[in-house]
Amino acid sequence: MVNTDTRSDRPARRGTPIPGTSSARGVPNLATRSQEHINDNPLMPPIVDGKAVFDLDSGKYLKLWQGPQHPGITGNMSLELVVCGDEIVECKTHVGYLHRGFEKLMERRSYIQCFPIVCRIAVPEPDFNEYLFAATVEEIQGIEVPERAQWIRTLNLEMARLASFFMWMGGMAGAFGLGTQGQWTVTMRDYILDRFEELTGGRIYHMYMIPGGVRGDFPEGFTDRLRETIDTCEKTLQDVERTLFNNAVFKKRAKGLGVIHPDIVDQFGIVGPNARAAGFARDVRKDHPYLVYDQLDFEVVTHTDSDAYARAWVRLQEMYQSMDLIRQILDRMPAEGPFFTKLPNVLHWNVKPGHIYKKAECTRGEYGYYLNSDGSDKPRRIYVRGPSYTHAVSLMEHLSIGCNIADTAGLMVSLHTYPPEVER
Amino acid sequence: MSDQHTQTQISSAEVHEVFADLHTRYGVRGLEEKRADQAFVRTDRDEAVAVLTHLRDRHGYTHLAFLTAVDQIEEGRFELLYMLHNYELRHDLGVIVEIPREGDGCSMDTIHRMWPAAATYQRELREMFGIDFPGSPRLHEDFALEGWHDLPPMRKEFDTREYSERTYYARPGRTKTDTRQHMKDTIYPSEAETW
Amino acid sequence: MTQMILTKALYTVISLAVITNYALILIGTMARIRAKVQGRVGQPFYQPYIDIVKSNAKRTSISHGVMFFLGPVFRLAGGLGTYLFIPAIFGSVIFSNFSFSGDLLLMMYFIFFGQLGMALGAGESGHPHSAIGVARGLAQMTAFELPFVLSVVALAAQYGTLSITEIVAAQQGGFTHWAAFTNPLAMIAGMIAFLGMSGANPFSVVVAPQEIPIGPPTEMQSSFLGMLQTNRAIFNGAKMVLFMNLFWGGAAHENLLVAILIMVVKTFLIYLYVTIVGASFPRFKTEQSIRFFLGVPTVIGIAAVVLQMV
Amino acid sequence: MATADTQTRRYQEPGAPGNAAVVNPDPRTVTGPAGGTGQGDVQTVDGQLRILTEELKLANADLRSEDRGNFCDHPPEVIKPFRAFWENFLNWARSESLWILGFGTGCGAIELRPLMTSRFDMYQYGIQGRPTPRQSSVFVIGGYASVKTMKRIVRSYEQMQGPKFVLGLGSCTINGGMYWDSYNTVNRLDHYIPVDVYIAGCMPRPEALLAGFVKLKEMIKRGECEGANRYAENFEWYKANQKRIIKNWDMPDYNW
Amino acid sequence: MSLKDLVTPFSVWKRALEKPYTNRKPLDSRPGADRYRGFHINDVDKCIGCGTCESICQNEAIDLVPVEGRKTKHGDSGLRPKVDYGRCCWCALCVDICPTGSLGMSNEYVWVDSDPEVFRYVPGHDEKPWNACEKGYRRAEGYDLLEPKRVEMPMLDFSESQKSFVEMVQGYSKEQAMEEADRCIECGICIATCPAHMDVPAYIDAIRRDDLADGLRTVYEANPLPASCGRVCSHACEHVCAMKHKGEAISIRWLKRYIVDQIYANDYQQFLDAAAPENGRSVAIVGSGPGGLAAAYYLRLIGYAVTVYDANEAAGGMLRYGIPEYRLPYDQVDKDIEYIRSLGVTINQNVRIGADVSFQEIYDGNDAVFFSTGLSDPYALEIPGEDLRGVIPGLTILDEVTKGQKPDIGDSVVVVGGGNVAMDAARTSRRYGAEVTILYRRREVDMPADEEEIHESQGEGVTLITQAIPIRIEKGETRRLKLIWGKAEMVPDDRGGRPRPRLIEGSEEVIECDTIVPAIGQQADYKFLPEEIAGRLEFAKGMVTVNEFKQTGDTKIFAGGDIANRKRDAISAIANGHSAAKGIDIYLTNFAAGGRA
Repeated sequence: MVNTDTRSDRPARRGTPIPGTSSARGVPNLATRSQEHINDNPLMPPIVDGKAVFDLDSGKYLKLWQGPQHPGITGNMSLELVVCGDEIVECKTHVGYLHRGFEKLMERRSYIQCFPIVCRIAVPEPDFNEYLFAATVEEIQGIEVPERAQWIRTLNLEMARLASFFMWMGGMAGAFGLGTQGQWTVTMRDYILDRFEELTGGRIYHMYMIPGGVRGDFPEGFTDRLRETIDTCEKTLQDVERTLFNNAVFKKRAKGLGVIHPDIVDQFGIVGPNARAAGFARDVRKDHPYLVYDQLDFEVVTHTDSDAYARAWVRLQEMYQSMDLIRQILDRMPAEGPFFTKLPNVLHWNVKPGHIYKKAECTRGEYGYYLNSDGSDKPRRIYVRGPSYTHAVSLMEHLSIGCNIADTAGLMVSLHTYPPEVER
Repeated sequence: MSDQHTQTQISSAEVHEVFADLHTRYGVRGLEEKRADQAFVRTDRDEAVAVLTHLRDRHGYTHLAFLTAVDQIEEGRFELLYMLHNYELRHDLGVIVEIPREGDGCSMDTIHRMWPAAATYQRELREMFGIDFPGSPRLHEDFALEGWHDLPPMRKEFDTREYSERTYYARPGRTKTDTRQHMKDTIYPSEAETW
Repeated sequence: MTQMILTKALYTVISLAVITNYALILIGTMARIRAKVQGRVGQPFYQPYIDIVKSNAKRTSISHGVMFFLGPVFRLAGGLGTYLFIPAIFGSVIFSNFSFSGDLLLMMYFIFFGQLGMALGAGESGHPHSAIGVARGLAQMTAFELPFVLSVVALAAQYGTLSITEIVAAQQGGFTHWAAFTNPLAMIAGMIAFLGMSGANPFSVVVAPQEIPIGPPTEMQSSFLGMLQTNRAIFNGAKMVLFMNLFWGGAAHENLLVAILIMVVKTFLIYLYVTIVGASFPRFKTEQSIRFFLGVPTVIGIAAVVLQMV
Repeated sequence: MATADTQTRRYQEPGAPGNAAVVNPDPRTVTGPAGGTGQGDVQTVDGQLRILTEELKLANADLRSEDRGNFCDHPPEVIKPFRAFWENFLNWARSESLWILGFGTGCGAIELRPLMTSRFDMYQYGIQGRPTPRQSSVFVIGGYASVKTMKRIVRSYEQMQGPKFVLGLGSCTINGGMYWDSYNTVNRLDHYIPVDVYIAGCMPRPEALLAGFVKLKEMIKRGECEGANRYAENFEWYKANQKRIIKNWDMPDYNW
Repeated sequence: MSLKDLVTPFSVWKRALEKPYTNRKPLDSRPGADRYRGFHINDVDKCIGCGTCESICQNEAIDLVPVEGRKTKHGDSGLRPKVDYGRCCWCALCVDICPTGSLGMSNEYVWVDSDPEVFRYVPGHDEKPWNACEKGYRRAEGYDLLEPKRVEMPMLDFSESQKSFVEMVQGYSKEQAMEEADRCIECGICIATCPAHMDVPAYIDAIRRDDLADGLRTVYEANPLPASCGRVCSHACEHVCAMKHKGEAISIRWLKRYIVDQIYANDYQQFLDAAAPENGRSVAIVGSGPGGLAAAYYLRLIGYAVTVYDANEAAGGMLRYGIPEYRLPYDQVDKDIEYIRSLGVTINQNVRIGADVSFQEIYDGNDAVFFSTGLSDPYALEIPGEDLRGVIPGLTILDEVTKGQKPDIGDSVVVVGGGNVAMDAARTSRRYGAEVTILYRRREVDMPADEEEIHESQGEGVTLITQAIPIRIEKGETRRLKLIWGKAEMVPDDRGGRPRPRLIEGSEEVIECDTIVPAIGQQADYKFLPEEIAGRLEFAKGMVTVNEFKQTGDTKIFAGGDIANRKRDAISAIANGHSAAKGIDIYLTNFAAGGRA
């Protein structure tokens, strides 16, 4: 029934990468990673029935757990590694340490009661949850959000991206044992959080983009302080760029690490900077402009090396891009206007029946909410599509084969995964 | 704006073309156009994998954004939703497949050979909904839960609050007073209107 | 004779006490300096003392067997041995330790000895991260030993002796006499090897928190850890004094206090050098580290030796 | 769970007010096995009814036979503090050298990061992170604990060397927080491990965390943080509670 | 590995020469932002304990609890929210939704304790360091989860309305009703205040669900005259409505009316409970006003044979004869009454007790008697000239109009009084083309009439003169009558009541008019009671004394309506009828000879 050899008919991919740039280290295609290929490698275990078989008693292999309490793991999750010497021959990602059953909880909460909990789904970058939840509900209900609210939301999302990238940047340096930049960048993130706190009343969980608009306008003098903060951040980021991206040892570690071959990008559902570093100019902000992104000027950042260094570079450029976007937003947004539109009484709000999928470009790529409403006061189903889902589980399991134990942290971080959005 | 992004959005006609193709080949039905860039269709369980393959290989829907299920308990079925995306046309297409909730019928063909990442989704669906995907790797390993032996928690009949109260006791000592009852008790304790 | 032994014992105790306390304060201070580059204030300089007291004040501890217990003991012994056979201050009666009876070879043996002891203890703990850490540590040690040995050989050839005291003695009389300037190639090879020996970035492959938290001492706790912390101070002090003696003219002055001051300044700068490099670079992988040591520093070391031969 | 041979009735009726003492004994006041009244705890083994005594419960009656070995039932010892002055000095050292276990169990980990980096710099207060439980003295429970994490929390807590301290971060540790009705998160942390200080908030700001540490330091100096001994004294009670929620104890046989 | 890559990393040390980022004393120097969502504060005097915060909280972190020293009263449940910080997630939705705006959040955020039980408190009541905190989160201007404005009721234009007796209030459409119903926050504060304790939130919810049958059922549980009440109820509920603290109260009355308007009388039977079969006992009811009808309805519903005796041609009492048609059309009164009649209640019209049939006869012939005869004797102005022709009591005018007679009022009318009867009389007169002036002794705010009545009467061109005390009536020169009145000043009441008017000596003014309508209240007429029975009853200030089951001194006799309660409105009478029905049932079932028990 399924015709597997269809590649010749497949339409050309947009933004196809420059050929010959993928590294020799990358496992080219899942299809070619066949039994023979693996069995050729004496380090690799024999494969029986499509599964690797390890004789742990042989002394050749060692089972090694990284996480959940492990400084190299991006949060509360764990990797079950089977290593041969220093080389990883099998990796299983274990998640669920943070599973709170959000999707279930939302099914027994009214729509307004879902609003405070969605932001907890991705802790370091909660705003995309807020926005997408609000946007799906608004779209199903047919609520028009005032223009100023749209600008404020865009600003919020870009600030969130910037803050999240800052934390990631520190993590990237830290994954290779360099703590200095991490100390700076987390502080920069903190400065942005200060602005968030001023604007939204919350530091980590902003709970600001409520269906219908936002919960408050700018406080007095906010834009000036935000500009100042962005200037400070930019200066520090330049320092980080100079000392990290021109760092001999960092380059040695990151270049050639965890190459994602362009062919597997779609097979593994890879999105965001991970895909852009593989040469795909895909960005939801451009492809499906939401909020006011169609009124902002920016270019999609791409790279072709597709290794940890390329991904870090893409993210670095996107941080500058975010700063630029924040400045653009501050310059162009309407000076005043309503920021909230009337909702039905939220205490007994029955959202119209229907279903919709909305997505936005978070730091890790396509973040999406699927809302299925049956016309009652509670959602029938909300599905949260976090990009970490595929990146942290199947992609990580795929990429780590053949890596050094020492590289797992760097590889993991370079994929930029947040476990809470995997398990929700 | 860069010129690579000045491509036109998919037109409704193109969506209809894809739909017509799927309809004649596989009897796909129920086209719902939500937005210019998003539509949903429904297909039968037996045709689903063929439809997905066809979409991926002939129509450029190469990206599986997610796979999930919606519990339509009243109708005794799950709706599996395969959300596909076409980067060429910038179009989302949700393929909905209905399967029975109970018994042997609560299973679906695996698509991990088409999208290796789908294995994870299928593991989660088995754990959270109890949907079987024969042949999917590591299907019966724990995913988010560990040592779970109650109903699959995302099924509608599973009551999370009841489970929580039964399992993880809340801190005692809280009292609450019903406003209406309290006002009745203090303002009109013995009047005869509440029969 | 008895009196002589007692006097020597007293001197040793004093010398040990001074170096231990000095190294503890130095470690605390260096943590503050590292904090500075990270834009923060950092821990109090006396924090290492509290940490040691705290570790020893733990009420419970777990031992994984005799070797587990002996590991830190060996390590401490290695540290003491290293220190006690180098003259901390050249010409001082109190601080010359047992330098009369030790030479470079013995001292190198002690450096190894501690590592090996630790390897045994850590291996006994049964924790895979300990084992991996040990493997990495030994592998890297083998690698950095090579440039180190080469530079030592160059020095020995230059001065015609293996005795540290004599090497220091030969460097007296102005900084131009220091081996650093008379034999710069040996100094460079030696100082690069010293980076590896200190276990700071980019050669921190042994503890490597993001990779194998935290390597060999993973299972070490309570008083075992206390012992390791004490040793860390002594061993660090010993290494710095050693390199000061080898390349930087040692510390010597007729006034003991001035001599101590010289030692303090020199060792501080040596440690600062490690810190400066450590805060600027990430960590190599083990094989990268090995390749590194077997590359440029070894070549320089060989050059130094060859230069002496010629 | 696939209890092939053992069917156990729930041995405590939840929430029933008559059972309040069973459900919620204050670990600080309870001595001896406080887990249950003994009545109503019945199991069948191969169809034979059996009263489930406290010993049976502790003997992992709830667990699959192959899982029982994974469970440490050996109660820790209660270790009495030294005499006044000496203990005060040690307590001072303990309070000024707090090593946090680097285990971000929940959202709370996100605010530990600013705390341990330059903006708030916890090192200046003698606090630092430690990647192994063996060396750590403070366990910061970052909010909600899912059952899967709870298992690791218990393991890590037991691996820590006493005296050890627990900071409960955020509402979730106090009474379940916003996940009070989730099927996968515990509501009361003090049911499973002893907690020294709670910090209200969701998320608590780093300053609130610092305040928690300040409070913890004061308490340690006053000798009030005897969580490890409390755990040892009420070991059966804690174990019974842990076993009630954690059904799968299978873990790799080293640290985590 | 270029040289640059080896050298540039060292530039991190540049940072070492700069000021550290570290905040040395963050606890002191970093207060929460001005809008920070910290710990809750509550202005407990402003708070009414409506519990909306409790219902929006997704964490169930808020409990309403009684607090010391706070009494329950109308419009204030006396409960206050208690927050559990073991649950709270600081989303501040409770602050956003709080209708009174009493709830807020301070920007304080530090609370650490070793005892997990302490993290619960009643904001504003329990002593907390942040109680006086000025900063912190408040609902922003321009953001509101609740709609403060009610849906405007379509009304006849004043120019139109003053011409005819067509009902002025036109009623909500479905969309309007649903929109208005949507505003309700379901706090239920109103239930206590409604004399009949109708379950207002429940029937408003039924409107939202568009399940009007259910709404009707709910309404009939406490009020068998909804078509009438939905128009003329004094809506005490709306005065205590929590939404009133935010803006306008929910239009509870109009929503009730909406339910009834949407259902044909013929359909009532299929939605409402049928009457139980007769149980062999009978109850006589004297007076077919709201009290009597309510009692009749509930007694019939549970199986009593009910006979109503009424002196007028048509049932309804004051609903029909005291309220003009433009406010309450007669077909609406009929709708209510016909349904009650359809359950098997016998209503004997044109029967005057004491004249056509003796009270004793009724008393002896039934197991119990409920009387609710209302206030029929108008108070006199007690000023000279009151007996002149052209002085017509307000009630008389309304009565005549109902009976289809054109009242003899001439071209100009002066109404004395500030109650609803005064307004009705004035506006009725206006509809007959008269120039109308209302004289009232106190200020406008003191007027007992409904606000909208006052507003509408002025809209229809009625002149209102306040603080005017009539002094005497004389024969007029150009007109039939001349009213001399004096200006009043308000003096504080020594006993703490509302300020009292005092005549300013020498401030006499004159109005000439054709008719003077005194409408300053009425009193009861007990002449129909035989002396022997009257002797057993107790009276106080013209009212029959009854217990809470509306039982009088004679165990068989129950009384209600205006003669037994001070509120003197339809809904109170209905409530009395309801209570009496319950009392009669309890009495007959358990205590009367031959009782079923």
